[in-house]
Amino acid sequence: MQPINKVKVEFLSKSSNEAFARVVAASFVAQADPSIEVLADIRTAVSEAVTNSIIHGYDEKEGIITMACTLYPELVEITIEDSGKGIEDIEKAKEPLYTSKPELERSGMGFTVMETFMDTLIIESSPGTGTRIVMTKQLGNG
Amino acid sequence: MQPINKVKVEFLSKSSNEAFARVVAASFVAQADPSIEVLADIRTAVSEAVTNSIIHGYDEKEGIITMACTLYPELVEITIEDSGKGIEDIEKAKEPLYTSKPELERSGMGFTVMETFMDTLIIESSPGTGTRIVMTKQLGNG
Amino acid sequence: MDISFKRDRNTLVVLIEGEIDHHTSKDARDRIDSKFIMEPVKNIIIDLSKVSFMDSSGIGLITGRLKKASSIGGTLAIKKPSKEVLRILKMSKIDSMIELDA
Amino acid sequence: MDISFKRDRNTLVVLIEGEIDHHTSKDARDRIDSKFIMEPVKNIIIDLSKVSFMDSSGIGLITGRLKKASSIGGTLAIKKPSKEVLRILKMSKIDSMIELDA
Ligand SMILES: Nc1ncnc2c1ncn2[C@@H]1O[C@H](COP(=O)(O)OP(=O)(O)O)[C@@H](O)[C@H]1O
Ligand SMILES: Nc1ncnc2c1ncn2[C@@H]1O[C@H](COP(=O)(O)OP(=O)(O)O)[C@@H](O)[C@H]1O
Repeated sequence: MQPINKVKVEFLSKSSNEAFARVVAASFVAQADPSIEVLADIRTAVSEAVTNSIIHGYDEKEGIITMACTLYPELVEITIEDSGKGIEDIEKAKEPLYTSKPELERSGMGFTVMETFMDTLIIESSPGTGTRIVMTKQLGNG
Repeated sequence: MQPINKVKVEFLSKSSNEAFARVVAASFVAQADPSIEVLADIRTAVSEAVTNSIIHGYDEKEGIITMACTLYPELVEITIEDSGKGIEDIEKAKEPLYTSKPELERSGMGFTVMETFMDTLIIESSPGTGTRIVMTKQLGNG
Repeated sequence: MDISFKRDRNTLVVLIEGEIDHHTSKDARDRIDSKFIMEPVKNIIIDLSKVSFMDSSGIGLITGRLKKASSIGGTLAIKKPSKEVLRILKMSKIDSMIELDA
Repeated sequence: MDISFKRDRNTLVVLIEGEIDHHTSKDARDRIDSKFIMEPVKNIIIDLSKVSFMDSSGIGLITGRLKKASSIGGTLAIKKPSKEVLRILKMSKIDSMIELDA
């Protein structure tokens, strides 16, 4: 399938960029005129993935996060990538309520939210290399 | 001067991305809490530069446009770049009312708007290589 | 961007809502021009009161419609531009060619 | 994000306005906790009616305040979450631990 439009954004792993990333993804997808619910789901999933790169990937130190959004006629694919510390055990990380940072009041629900709010979720990660999240969402207006 | 935050965005030279680029720049700069007037000026200047890359740089064919925004304590620097056909005579291009595309109802006011709305404007271009616009704006809240 | 039309005798009144940039002005141009041909009018009034953003593409849009109206002996006027839109209009000296009711 | 406080007898009522994410929840946590220590209260009510966005950071924020209140024998309740916020809250089963007035 040929993409209709695509964008790639690189930004610093600063927590103020969490809101920025949500705005970027939502205003990109808004071109396809999706429902408000679909846009809200995408904003939330993007927020979770970007926050994870900042807190877990880079341990709140400086790094670069890349977000790519590709729009197809009925679907958007969003990739969020860091070159941070990576995930040892992806299955465990995906479990609801599991968090490696309870001291930061993390709830361990980030991956559960991404899985619930998006249609597909792929986690690619290896310790020392970084993490790449690929999510897709049907836009339901095809 | 150390930047406070920075972002780089790559997107296709589609006219629907003109509005997208404005939103991205404005929501990035909004972190610094500038006045509404400053934000409006930035939105307009970004729109002019991105439109030029689409219409003139790539002759409305497919290409990649890169926008980088760097935030300093009192200033934002915005760079918009294409690998399109480039500008032969930069001085002439900057003249108010000069346009190479009157048939598209271009007004020839793009560079004049950028110069008026931003504090500094640098145009780097060479035929066959592409064009790079660097603009800065004081945020007036330092 | 949304466009709606009203006719007032021999004047076409065009209300533009939303953002005017290169992307939206192509559509605006086509819609205004076909209305201008279809209706028994010679003048155009463009109401900009609902325009939230306009870059220099708007100048081209307005100048282009001014030419259409002039070519059949009509006039073009602008109604209620916001302060920012007025700033762009004045930059191009368009305000010396058309009536500008701010 | 903005936070404002009211005291209703021994309950601290917290009104949060805007977006709750990791960035804003650090600030919210600090401000709620210092108010909770300063005021003669043991219960917390968090009014979410003005929250336009919340991700899972909000779950951590709420669970953390629940622990503070519980530790001195108090309770925590949530008031008026939007449909979307409620969806996130339910996901974490937090609604089985606290009173949720939707
Ligand atoms: N980008 C990442 N880099 C490194 N580790 C990650 C990343 N994303 C998630 N993790 C790991 O997966 C765990 C679960 O993530 P998540 O479900 O989002 O919960 P939370 O963010 O609340 O901890 C995290 O606690 C962390 O150990
Ligand atoms: N990115 C670009 N690539 C190639 N040529 C450009 C570019 N930007 C501007 N130009 C040239 O400079 C001229 C003046 O630009 P501008 O002042 O923005 O007016 P307009 O866009 O209305 O033509 C254009 O007509 C074009 O010939």
